[in-house]
Amino acid sequence: MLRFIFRRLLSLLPVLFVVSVVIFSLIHLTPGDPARAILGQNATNEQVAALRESMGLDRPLVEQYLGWVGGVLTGDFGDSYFLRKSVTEAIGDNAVPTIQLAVIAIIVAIVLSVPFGTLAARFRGGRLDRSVMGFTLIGMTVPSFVLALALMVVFGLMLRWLPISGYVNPFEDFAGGIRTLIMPGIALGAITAALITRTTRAAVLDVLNADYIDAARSRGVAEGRLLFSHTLKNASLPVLTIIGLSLGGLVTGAAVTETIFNIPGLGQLLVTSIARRDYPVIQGVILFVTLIYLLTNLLIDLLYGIVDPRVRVGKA
Amino acid sequence: MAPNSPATTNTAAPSTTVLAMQPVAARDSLWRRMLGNTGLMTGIVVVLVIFVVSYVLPPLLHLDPYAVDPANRLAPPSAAHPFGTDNFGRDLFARIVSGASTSLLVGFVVALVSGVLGAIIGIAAVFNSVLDQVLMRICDGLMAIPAILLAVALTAALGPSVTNLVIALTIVYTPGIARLVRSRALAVTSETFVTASTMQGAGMLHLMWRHILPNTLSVLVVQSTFTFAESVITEAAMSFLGAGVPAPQASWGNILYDGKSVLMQAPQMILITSGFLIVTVLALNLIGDGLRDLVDQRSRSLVGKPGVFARMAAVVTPGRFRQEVKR
Amino acid sequence: AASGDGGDAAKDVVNVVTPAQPSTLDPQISTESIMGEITGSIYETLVVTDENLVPQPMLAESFERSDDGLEYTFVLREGVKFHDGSELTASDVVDSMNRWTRVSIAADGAFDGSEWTEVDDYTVKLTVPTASFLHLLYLSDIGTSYPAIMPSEVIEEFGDEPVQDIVGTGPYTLKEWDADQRIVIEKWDDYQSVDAPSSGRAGAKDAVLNEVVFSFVPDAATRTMGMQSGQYDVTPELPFDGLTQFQEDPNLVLGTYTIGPINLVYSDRAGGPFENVVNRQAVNTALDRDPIMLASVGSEELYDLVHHNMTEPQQAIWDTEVGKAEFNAADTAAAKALLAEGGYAGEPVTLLVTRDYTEAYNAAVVVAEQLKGIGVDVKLEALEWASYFDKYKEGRDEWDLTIIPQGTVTDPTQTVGFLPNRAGYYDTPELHDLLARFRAAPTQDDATLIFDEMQQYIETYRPLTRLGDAHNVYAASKDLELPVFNSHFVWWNASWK
Amino acid sequence: MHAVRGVTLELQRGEILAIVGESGSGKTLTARAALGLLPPRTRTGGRVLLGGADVLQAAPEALRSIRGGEAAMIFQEPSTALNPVFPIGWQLEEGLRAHGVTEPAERRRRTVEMLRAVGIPDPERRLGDYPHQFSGGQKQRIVIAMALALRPSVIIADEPTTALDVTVQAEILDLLRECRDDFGASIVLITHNMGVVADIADRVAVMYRGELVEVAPVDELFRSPREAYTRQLLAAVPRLGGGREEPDASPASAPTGASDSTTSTAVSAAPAAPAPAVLLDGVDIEYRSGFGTKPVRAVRGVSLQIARGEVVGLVGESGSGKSTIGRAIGGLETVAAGRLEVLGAELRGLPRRRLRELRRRIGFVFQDPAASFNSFMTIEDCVIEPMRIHRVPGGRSAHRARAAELLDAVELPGSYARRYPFELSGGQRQRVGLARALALDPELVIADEPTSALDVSVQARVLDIFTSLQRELGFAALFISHDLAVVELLADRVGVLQGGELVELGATEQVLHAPQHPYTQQLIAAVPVPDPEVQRLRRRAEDPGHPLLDAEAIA
Ligand SMILES: Nc1ncnc2c1ncn2[C@@H]1O[C@H](COP(=O)(O)OP(=O)(O)OP(=O)(O)O)[C@@H](O)[C@H]1O
Ligand SMILES: Nc1ncnc2c1ncn2[C@@H]1O[C@H](COP(=O)(O)OP(=O)(O)OP(=O)(O)O)[C@@H](O)[C@H]1O
Ligand SMILES: [Mg+2]
Ligand SMILES: [Mg+2]
Repeated sequence: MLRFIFRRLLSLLPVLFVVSVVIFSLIHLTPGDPARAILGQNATNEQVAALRESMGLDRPLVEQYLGWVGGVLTGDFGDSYFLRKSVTEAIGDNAVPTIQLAVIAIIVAIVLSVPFGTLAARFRGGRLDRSVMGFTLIGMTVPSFVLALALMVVFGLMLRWLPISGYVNPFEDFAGGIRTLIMPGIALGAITAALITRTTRAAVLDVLNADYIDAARSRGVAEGRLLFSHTLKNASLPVLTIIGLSLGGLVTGAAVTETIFNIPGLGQLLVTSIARRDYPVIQGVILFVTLIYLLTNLLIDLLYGIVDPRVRVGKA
Repeated sequence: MAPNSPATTNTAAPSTTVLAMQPVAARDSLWRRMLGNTGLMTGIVVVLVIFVVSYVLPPLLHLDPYAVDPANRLAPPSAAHPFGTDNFGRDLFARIVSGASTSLLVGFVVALVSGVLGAIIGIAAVFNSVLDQVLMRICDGLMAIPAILLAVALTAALGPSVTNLVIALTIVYTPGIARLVRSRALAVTSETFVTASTMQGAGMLHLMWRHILPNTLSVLVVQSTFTFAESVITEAAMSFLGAGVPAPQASWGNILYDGKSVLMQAPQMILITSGFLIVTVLALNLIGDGLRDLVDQRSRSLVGKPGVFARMAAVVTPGRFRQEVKR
Repeated sequence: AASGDGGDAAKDVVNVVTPAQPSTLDPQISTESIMGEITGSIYETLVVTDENLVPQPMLAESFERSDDGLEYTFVLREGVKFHDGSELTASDVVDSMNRWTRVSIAADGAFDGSEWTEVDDYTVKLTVPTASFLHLLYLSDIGTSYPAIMPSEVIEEFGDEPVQDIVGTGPYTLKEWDADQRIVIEKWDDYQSVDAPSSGRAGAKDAVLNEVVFSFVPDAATRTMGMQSGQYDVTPELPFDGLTQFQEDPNLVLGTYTIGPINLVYSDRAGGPFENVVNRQAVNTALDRDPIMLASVGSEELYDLVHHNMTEPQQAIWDTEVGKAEFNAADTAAAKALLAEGGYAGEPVTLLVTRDYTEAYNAAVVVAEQLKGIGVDVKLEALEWASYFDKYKEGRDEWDLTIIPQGTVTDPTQTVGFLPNRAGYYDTPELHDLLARFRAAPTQDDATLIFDEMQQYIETYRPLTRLGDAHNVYAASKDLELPVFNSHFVWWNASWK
Repeated sequence: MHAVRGVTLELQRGEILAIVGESGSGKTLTARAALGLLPPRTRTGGRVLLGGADVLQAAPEALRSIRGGEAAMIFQEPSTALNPVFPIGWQLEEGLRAHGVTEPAERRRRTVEMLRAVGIPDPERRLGDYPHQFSGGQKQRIVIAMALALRPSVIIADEPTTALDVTVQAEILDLLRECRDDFGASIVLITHNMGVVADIADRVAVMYRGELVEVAPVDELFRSPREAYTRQLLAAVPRLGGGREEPDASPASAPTGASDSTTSTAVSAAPAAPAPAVLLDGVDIEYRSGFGTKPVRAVRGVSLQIARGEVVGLVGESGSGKSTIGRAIGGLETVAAGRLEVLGAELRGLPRRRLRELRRRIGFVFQDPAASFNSFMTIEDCVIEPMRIHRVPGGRSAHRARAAELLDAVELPGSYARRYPFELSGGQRQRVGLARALALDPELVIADEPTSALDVSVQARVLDIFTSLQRELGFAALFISHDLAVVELLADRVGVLQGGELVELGATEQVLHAPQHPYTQQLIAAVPVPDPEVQRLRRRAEDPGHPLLDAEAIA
């Protein structure tokens, strides 16, 4: 077990290395110039060239890469061009709201979708199933920005219950923080919830007709327990996977929602950094996100073995 | 534990009286089973209609999705413009109808390609732990690369085109599907019937295709339809950045995106387009669910009445289907 | 608390919402208008304009121009303090102004060869190689890359790179900069006001508001809704369609101000169709500007059509009849004839545009349609800003037309058509000659005469076609007294009613 | 199509009613109907009264308390009746929890006791194990434990002892009897083992093609069966001591192996003969499961040789490693120590391609037929599958013809070809498994209890076919079975396995009639005789019952 985890953790290194190379090349492949972004559209070429030189952007790519990787290995991810702080700080600051948001969204999603997905599968074709499926259909197809705007109009403008945008850290001001996180949490959670609900339903349908369910029923196990404990565990591999993926996706995929609700999260940071070619931040954030993906997926892989004893990931 | 029916103790404990049971025989031919599956048929019909409409109507009605008329921008629905106009005064009906082909194309190709690739990767991964490690790490890495960056870089390298967009979106969606399929496949490979097939000397391909794939179909279908919807929407975000569908060309995603900034003035842009998208995705869902029912006879729960399609077919070809309809 | 509801308790805070933070607050370097909006009350300059656009002293107590126009003398006010507590002296001014001459775009050209020297602790002297009306104009203009005065220590520290220590002499100080979130400026209690009535940017600055909070909200819909809900009090830019939407809102006061011209720029790349001036003229003749501008800004109230190369508010100074008759011909038949004459044979034409500026993109869509109408095979290429700008600057061979919005400028030499290193690359000796003559015009009147000639140059060479001038909609809470001058809010004169 | 038609049955309190009948005659469906557990897509008519309440109409809540509480069912196929992702202890406790045993310690205690009662060794440790870690017979006993743990007043046992060796079977039958005697439970026992019927039943119901043809007290039925089908059934019962049909007809190539009658001597391969079909030499097999758990050594030092064309029977205690040996020969388990050669190839380190090629020549019948079919494939497809895999010439139509032929050989009507595995009865599925194993004319057949779910008449016919095919094709076979009579009928030699070790190996005659090892002797003594009177006498002669449920009874 420990050896497996250790091996997996070791295997993160080559992945991070490859990702860093890919990201570095991708970034430098894209047109656009941070120096020009800093100086604005009226800057002369000489000014831009001078700034590029002082930022080290005129050096050969390999040299720039090695310099960056060298820094990363010593824990120095460089400084942002625009944020007046180091990349580590920037990620640290922006990860907090993102993670809070992701956690809220994923909790909302799980709490809603796993039970509803399971019930929908159980009563397949029935009224409950159809309405749940209808909702998930909307959750899946309505773009998150539309949902976000609709929420804003209703709760921010018409009812005036919640602030339109902005972010307050709930650890500093709990009520205020929660108020700012509710709408983005719902907007983000909705699409995730739709996906998890559908996946749960599909996975539960796969096992619902198994004989062991009938057998457990014959022993008088209550339908609810039968569904939520017996069936669900058999169906949980895909469900766990989709939850893991969504969690990872929420960290980056939240960009649209974060932008709309103006939450200073990683997604927004990444998007704005890409727009203004803030190389160190882009690289740092992507490495961070890669790490998150790798770790959640490692966790999920471990959970597979716990949930389904027949599955042994990473063994021949 | 005492039996709780003391009164009847000595008479009958269980007494089976005149029991008759009729398992309903499966409908035989694939074609009949499809006809019997109303959801599947509805889905197919709807998708066909949308396809036909998007490819046939524009030339037929001489729809011009590009004709601008700024004086008439954001007009509500009227006789001249049944869906109203967009922020350039272009006819929304023409744009939605002709945008359908682009969106459907992008959505279908991405959903299909990433579905197929994801299924292959996910299933292949369960056969070999080294391969699994390599493939899954690659997927993890790919998942972290943001779609925007990929789009911008691809456009820079290859120029904007729908193909590049499809490539970028496929790269973005495949890893997730692969992981999901893998999770189901992992459980399936430990089933005895897979061992049984192995024991008959089945090769990897056979196992993948005949045993594991059908069993992962359910999650695959969910994920693919989701990918369809997502790529239709994401397509717009990418086009916004210059990757993908060239600017004035209509696509549902573009219309949604344009509609966002005039949500208050012209809600119909988002409402109508979303409506179309929902119907399409619904149809795809029906097809997906139906396909799943075709392979998985066991979970098919609805019996009895033949669907409308079976009845219609019975009317058209009376001899062949009468028997079934009666039953 | 900064992003509160506008607050009844603290009616001395104003919440401003804008799309993006400035990349730097260095007033001498940055060309972003939001920088000017924020730093305008932090930094001060030697001279500023009053409401009649006449230069008045600010940090200078008085100033004087020699008769030959080659020498300016500025006597500084005594006892003016920087936010860091140090006192303003001539050396600070000299260092600041010399740096400005080096790093600022605005000074480029007009201040070539000029030199600032310290006469005594409170007197500085500017010597210029040729007399020009431009000098005072630039010294008093506060918008982008303006001649703000900062302490010598700061300049020493940062040299020609963007400064990070924001230390000025104005009535507000930078209190907080939460990257990508907000910038807060705060009233500075030690401010030394001029003893003269307030007029334009000149005169007394008795700040009332305690704090101005600039929040950066990238999404337009969010900004609008934030304004509607009262979460924000002021926004310098509503989306264009906001005008019709909010005209009836009882809580908001709307206004417009010119943000600048939208130009269609031609690339004269070798082998391209627009290498030939006839084809450029053809396009110019073909365009029907009203629909273009209507699509661009969404409302007839938000654009004007100006036939010459300056924006509408400057009409008083720069008016010219040149080109007026031919302007906005919208004559497709003539255009087709011109195209035939120019030998355009239907080769594909790339119209480069960015979606990050809606007004440009929207105009481009209509322009493309109109060009198709005269038989030009236009392909629209819409890129995100950084890629767009890279291509616009470095990839001149990859596009034929581009539509680019421009901010308001102080004088014609700053407009795209007269920038030899920009846009269509019409870097001809004739242009240089014109520019040199223009810059050497000692007075405004002399310059106005040359402007006719310059305008004629545009008409003849057609490096660009002017589409129209866009106006921004700003909105403010109706409870707020908020003067606007020269497209900028005057924060020290703002107060809650 | 009617699966069950007009069945009327009554069960008295404290009575043991045996239902026998042809495979596929509707026994399981009838039993399931008693609890209202019908497969999807069935239509029912009639009534099922359980203690006065109609199960088919009952409200869900009432149904729930009936299920498990008043009536419990032991499912025919244990492998599919156990949830693979829960430890068996948890699953056992689930039933108790559902019926109001709230105290966790109490639940655990009863669980452990029940497991001990059904003879699972070391129950405390195995509570946390998952179903796949148990042998077929152990799973079956766990399922029995589950049903009995609830002390239901009606027990419906659907072939509860098919996977059990005779000694364990005897213990389970004792257990059932105890349930009746001590708690007054009524028992419906579905079985095809006439010995069991004779041993335990009070009354017998005979089903044929979905209809009840005869109900009679057990003595009467055995003495003077009324219906023709019943007579036929009784006549088909194989009896231990009946010997092989043609004892001397063993193929010439088969060495009688008389020298291997004891385990200690190592197998000495016949020098002149071609490589034996199977050669095990000091084989150890281990199961490893879970991170950091101790490996289970299921097979220890087994040496065994199967010559070409020879049928070796493997009998032994449930959980002694029979299936494990079978799986190892098929290359499904790796050998921890020793040498294992199959059809001349050393399995260890055999490249995948070669292994596949080898498997083409092996037919394998799995112990649990239900789990070994993909429920997405029709049974025709299942039978065709090996032909497809190995691209047997002739194309689809030839494959289908061959499948029809095979299905016919195992007594399945052609109309079943388009059915799905879950639409078959247990015995029918088992026959499909056999058909599939024979599809490619294998050189070696590993049959893991291939007839355990078949009634005697069908079994007789299937065995007939098996032997004639075997004679015709000359394949070697490892025949794992609990039914000593069947083994006697088929095998040239018999190996006896206990606790993972081969305790006896020799010619069938010798092992079954002159057993050397005490375990073998015990085994043979325990075989029930299909005659109620004889059984009663035998039982009386034995010790008067070792109350397995004693510990339980005190509680
Ligand atoms: N789900 C189903 N759908 C259709 N037919 C079924 C289904 N289940 C069982 N049958 C059919 O019903 C008949 C009775 O099945 P049942 O399982 O009761 O047989 P059985 O008497 O228990 O046989 P066995 O001894 O082989 O277990 C069989 O012919 C079988 O093919
Ligand atoms: N996957 C596994 N992990 C751990 N132990 C196992 C596993 N499979 C089987 N065993 C154990 O190995 C032993 C032998 O099992 P096997 O299936 O070979 O028994 P068997 O002789 O076929 O018994 P039966 O007659 O009951 O089918 C049993 O004690 C069982 O508990
Ligand atoms: Mg049965
Ligand atoms: Mg076994």
